[in-house]
Amino acid sequence: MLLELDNVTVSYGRIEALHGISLTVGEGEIVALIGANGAGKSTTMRAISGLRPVGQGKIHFDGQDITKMRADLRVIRGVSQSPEGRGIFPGMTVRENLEMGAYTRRVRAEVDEDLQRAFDLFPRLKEREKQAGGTLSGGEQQMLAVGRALMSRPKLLLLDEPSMGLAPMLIQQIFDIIVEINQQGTTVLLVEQNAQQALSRAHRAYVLETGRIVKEGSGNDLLTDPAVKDAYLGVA
Amino acid sequence: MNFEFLGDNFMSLTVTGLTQGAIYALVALGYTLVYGVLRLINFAHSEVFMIGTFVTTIVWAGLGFGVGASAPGTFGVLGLIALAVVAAGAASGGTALIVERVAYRPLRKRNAPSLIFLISAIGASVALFELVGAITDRQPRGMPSLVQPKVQFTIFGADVTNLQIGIILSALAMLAGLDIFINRTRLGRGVRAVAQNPDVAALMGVNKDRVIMLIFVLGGMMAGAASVLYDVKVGITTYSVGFLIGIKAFTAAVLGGIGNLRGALLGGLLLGVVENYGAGVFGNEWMDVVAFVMLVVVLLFRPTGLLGESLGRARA
Amino acid sequence: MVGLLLGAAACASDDDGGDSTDAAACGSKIAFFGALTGGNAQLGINIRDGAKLAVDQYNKANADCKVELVEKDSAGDPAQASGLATSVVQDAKILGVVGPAFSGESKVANPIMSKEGVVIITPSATNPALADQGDKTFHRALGNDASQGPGLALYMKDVMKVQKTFVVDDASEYGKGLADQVKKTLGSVVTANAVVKEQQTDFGALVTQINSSGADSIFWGGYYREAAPFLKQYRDAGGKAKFVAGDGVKDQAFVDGAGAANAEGAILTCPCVPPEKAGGTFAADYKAAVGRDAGTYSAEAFDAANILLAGIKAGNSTREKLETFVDGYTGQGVTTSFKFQENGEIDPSAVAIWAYKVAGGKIVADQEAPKS
Amino acid sequence: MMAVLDSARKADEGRVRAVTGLRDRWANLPYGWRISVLFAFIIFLYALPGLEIPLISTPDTDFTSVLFLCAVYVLVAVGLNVVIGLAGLLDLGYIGFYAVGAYTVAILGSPNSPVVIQFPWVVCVPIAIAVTMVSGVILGWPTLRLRGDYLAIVTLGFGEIIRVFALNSDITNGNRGITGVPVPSEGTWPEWMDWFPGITAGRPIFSVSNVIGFYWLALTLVFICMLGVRRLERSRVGRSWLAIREDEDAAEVMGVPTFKYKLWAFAIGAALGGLSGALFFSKQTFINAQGFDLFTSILWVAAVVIGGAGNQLGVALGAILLAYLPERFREFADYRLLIFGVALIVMTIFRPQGLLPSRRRKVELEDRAKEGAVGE
Amino acid sequence: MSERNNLLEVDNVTIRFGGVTALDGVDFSVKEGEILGLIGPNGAGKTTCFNAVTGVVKPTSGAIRFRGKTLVGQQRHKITRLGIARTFQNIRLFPEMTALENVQVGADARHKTSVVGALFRTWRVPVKPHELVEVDAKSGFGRAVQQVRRTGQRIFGLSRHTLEERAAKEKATELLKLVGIEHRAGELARSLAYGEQRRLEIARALATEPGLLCLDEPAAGFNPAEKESLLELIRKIRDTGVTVLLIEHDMRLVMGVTDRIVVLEFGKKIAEGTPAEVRENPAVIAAYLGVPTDAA
Repeated sequence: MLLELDNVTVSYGRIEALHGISLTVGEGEIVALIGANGAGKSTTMRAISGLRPVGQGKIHFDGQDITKMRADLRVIRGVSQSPEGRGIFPGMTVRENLEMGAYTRRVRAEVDEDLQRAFDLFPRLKEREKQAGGTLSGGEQQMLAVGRALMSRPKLLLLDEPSMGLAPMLIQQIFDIIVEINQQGTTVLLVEQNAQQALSRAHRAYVLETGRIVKEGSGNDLLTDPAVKDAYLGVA
Repeated sequence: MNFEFLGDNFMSLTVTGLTQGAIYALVALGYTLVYGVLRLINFAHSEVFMIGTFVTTIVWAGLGFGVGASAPGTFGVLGLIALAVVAAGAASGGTALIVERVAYRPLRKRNAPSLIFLISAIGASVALFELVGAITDRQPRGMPSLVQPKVQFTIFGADVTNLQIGIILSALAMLAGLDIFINRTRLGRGVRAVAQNPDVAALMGVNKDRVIMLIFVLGGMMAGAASVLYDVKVGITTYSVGFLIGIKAFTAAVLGGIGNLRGALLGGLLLGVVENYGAGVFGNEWMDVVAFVMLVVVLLFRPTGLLGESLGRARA
Repeated sequence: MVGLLLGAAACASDDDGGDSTDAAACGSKIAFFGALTGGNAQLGINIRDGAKLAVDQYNKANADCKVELVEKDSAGDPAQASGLATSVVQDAKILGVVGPAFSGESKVANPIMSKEGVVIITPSATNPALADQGDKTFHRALGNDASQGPGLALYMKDVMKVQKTFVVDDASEYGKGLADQVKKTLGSVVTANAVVKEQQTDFGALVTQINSSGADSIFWGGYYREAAPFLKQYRDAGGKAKFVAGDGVKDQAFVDGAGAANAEGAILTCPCVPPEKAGGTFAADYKAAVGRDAGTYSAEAFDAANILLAGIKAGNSTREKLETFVDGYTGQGVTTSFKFQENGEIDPSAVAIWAYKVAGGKIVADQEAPKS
Repeated sequence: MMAVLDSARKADEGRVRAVTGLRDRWANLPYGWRISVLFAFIIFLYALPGLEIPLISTPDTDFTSVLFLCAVYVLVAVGLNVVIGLAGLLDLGYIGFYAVGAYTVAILGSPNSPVVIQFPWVVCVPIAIAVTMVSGVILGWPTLRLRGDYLAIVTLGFGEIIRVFALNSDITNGNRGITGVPVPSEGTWPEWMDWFPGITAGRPIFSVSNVIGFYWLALTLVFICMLGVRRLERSRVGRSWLAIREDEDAAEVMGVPTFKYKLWAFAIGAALGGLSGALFFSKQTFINAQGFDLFTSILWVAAVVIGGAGNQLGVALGAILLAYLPERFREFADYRLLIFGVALIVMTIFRPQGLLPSRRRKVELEDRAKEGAVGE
Repeated sequence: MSERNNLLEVDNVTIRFGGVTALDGVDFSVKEGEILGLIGPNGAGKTTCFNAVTGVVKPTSGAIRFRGKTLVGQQRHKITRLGIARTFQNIRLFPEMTALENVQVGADARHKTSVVGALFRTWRVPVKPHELVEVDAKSGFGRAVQQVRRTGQRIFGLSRHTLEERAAKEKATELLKLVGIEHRAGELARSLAYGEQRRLEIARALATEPGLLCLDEPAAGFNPAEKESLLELIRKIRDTGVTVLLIEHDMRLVMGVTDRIVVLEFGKKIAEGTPAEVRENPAVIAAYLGVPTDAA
């Protein structure tokens, strides 16, 4: 297993947001995490990437215990996250934002190569190379966030709501790209509101509800599960 | 009020104001860097500057250029100044780093509210200047006049000396260097990233602690350089020298837009110049009043300073 | 009302005195009152050491009947002075005070101590108004600003022959007082004036102002902390006018700070006798006891303490008796001959204003200023 | 090293538990008991100058004067607490109000001021309070719309402007100052007070050389003002201040006119500052620009925060320590401030919630500490 | 459903931040006494719409009217007093005040006592004996003091401050009971559980006596049981005569409780109607539920 969460709890002040989450992500998989607003999906992501301290439980990545590791060191180990709300640096240009993604890497030639790859994936970004990140539209920012996350050549890519605020056309496109990235060898853990899309693309998925995992299974199984349909697909 | 005097000596006041403002600007950088990244008024920065002024005298005295010594040749003087910049930069940078480690880092680890940081900063400031005060018996310390000012040229009736040119140009050069560092290098990008969004910066692999150490050291070095310029210009220092310059530099930083490097430059120069005009018109004793009134007026019309906050994101 | 207060005060000091009549004046105390800490400590330390020397010499000579010197450190702060003054008053053994050192704290402390009869001899507070506060036990062991001012102005006019003077003061009690006196005496010779701030170090606008005024001389009413950087910047900007200042600037730190070349020729006056010209072996004794050369006001403090000690030696064991003694005292000190007037001021004929000159990086005595 | 720190921290936590326990036990005492103890404590405070308690008395300077200074500083802290502790506005130039109050009394009441009106003290003080309130509003009107940190520098500037004005203006007599600041009353101690140590019947109640009268007046004013602020704290006004401090936007949306209440906080803080200034300089009888330096102002803020912003007893304790410790430990003379500075740093690290935290603060800081970043 | 008056009218409102258009000519109205749902995908502009109504942001163009009065340009606290209250998506309580105090702040919006009144307790009102302070001290000094206070109140009456304080406390306690957290009244808001905090926010908003209550994702982070009881609560609130404007993601909740629904996407209104109508609307299905892929 590339990533293993074992009974992880996370608290905000006195409020426990995750009450013991266990999940695994295997090498080469796309795993989706779905659930309602406030169910704890983003908190799970933040615990994995190291932005929130873990109360109890353990996180293993690539055979190593990273529970207490600093966030920036996890990036060097190969965890990269495109955060919720995209987290574009508004005062930096598109190019600088992308270069921030490669902050931990020293070989210039490789970085340039990846920059090229990002521009190939998102030609839109190439057009806006010199523009400040804050002035991009929502969709462009989303592309930039995903592109930036790839710049560190992660083993595991964490995507937090990549479809948020995008037009249906763009949603399709983003998910296509996710699949493409996955096929190139990057493992993906995905948090989505858009359960339909996420489940149809993911190999496996977990359903979160108020800080607990209530269901897991293959993407297709969950897609057809009546309870899931009822709760998250809005089709009664 | 004496507007006639202002009219007659406008350029002359401008030049002296710019010289003064250049020093404000360099000190203001320290406030701006720390504020830009940590949203924290580093009250102890004034003492970081003060330490620099003393280290300069110690270095010079150690090399045989104590009080009353005559200046060596041009290259000797430049050498002494360069050496002082290195030593004062290191000392001030080091002091800033110590302040960060002792007074701020433990609080950051505990996620303390900003008011607590302010108190800790006040404590650090008091401790530093009282320490130096005790060591120096609260006596001013003089130093040799290294640069004998010579008038280089005259614009609109104002004599401009080599000393003034030197101070303004060195300040500009250092500022430009810092600007390039922050805007063009990988480490500088890291600083800006932490300023704009510390969490996401960590997701990019930026070590926040190291960035914070870096900005304290950078700010300290700029204050150290400023302290050398100050020593060359003023020729005397005391343990309490930091307080007023610190307040002025902080005012300059806010004026230009705190968190904004170029804002610090603009704020510093503007403050120096306007202060001098004010002193000319209303009398020297009203200088600080003019400075603060200008600050209030600017903030009323531009609540985030002249150039706005840019190192960090604007707060909602 | 006033009469009532005085009656009460006299009555109180009678009570206090009651305890110590049997033991005569032995074990009496005199107090030093002034700054030993804070930014203005050096002057206070000079004074304390001068007074201490006097007391030590006295105790050596009268080993069986010693007098104790109590130190009251006010940091020069009027706010701290009142509590200290009250504590002086409450210690019935304290008969007299050398100090307070500064004029500001004197305004607070003198009424408190005077009301209870404590004999005050200040060796350094030179504000003229102190003598007019109605403090009966106040004495001043040196000339005040009103005498220094005219003296030094006359020196400027008659000896230096200045034509156009630019007067600067620092708005302090002392600096402004002196500057006002100089302005009054010099009259139309003063072309312009300006005020600087305490702790100001950058004088761009002021230098421009003086340069454009065409003055041939500058009078500085203030302290060396501001004067030194000013003079350096003024000379740096090509200013040539002669620099004159009062005793607040008379300190080696001024020469060092301004740079010897810049300070060369500056005239500094002081209502104090040069220590080397002070009578007897004072200068040598001081150096031996303290380890430094006598500083500004050390000699005055030595004299002030000696006057009090002479009174105690004569058996004046109460504040009231000591006050009578000091009021009637005549004698030669190391600085000048002492005889106090009704208001506590030293006799005008005894006031000596000395002019000092910066020469070769050192402050040396030049000559006594002409008397008005 | 870490072990020492930890054990120190533990010991301190023990102390806090004891204090908290005391507070709970206090709350559980019968009403009559509480009232009685409170009265006894108040009487003890009034009697303090006459008690001559060995370790507490100050050896070098008059103890009653120190007590008076403590009382004045407590008054300052109570006012500053309204601004900082309750409304959450950082005012670094509070000393400006202190100066305005003091100068108003001096100028209107002294026979030696440039404006010879010579109002009696009881007339001067209400005017002084009114003038400082107005100055608070004048300062607050344009600046209270600014964000927190900007407010800090602007208030700092205000404090400095007041000082420079006092130093250079004719109406304040510059640094020569004004002597003969009026005392509250010309009355004398009656016969029946003669038994109290330090009081002599027939001598003036308010005299520079015997401060008991001033101390009792200051203490009385402290109690009145603390009671007044407590009334505000436990009313709609106090709740609005807290809400503003907690979340200004949410407060506004809940119908709190935030600007109005911030202005009130400023004005009330200013009034208390002015009152303390008037009181202190009446005792001193002499006023000049010395003693209004920004440094003191900043120390006040430190005292309020260290004492425990938001808790009246806490800020009072902070103020008392600030006034008392330097006088008690005069033997450390030159190192007093140095020790103070180091103490501030140590305090913020060990006790960020202040010596006597308000219960709210304590919970908040514990939560914040728990949320510290990962991997440290 | 009978024809009812429009309580709130949002008229062609456009809001731009920098270059981004958050709302683009949105038009809708809320009728007196109904529960209106405002739905749409994340980032569709729902919260911006709330912010415009409650005065947090100012519309670039367009008008918002409440009971016929225009709200644009009004100060926020005045809007609250006109009768609009709200909760926040990311809970914004006053964390260091107790639950009771939080609600009291809301209740204060309807009270008048200000600094002078609180300080001097002027404006006395005569009262009946049962409203006087209780004498509960056992004996002695404490009892005497309480007696004196009681006598004082009997002679001078109670101040408006005291009466308002009592009213605020009563109302707050009542509302805490309504949302079901009265047992936590004395706890600091920050130490309440998540669900309790959400409920407390609703109580606080209700305390301002609103005509219109705006709820921003009140069910976020709730489990089905909690959602069920929230549904009950919203109905209960509506039954007390308060009109409700509801942003919510949970479709079941929205469908179950609302009378009408407005759907936003990319800052534009794409549909409006009863839950049943909206559910059938193809544009809504496409936009909000996501386009089903072939795999589905």
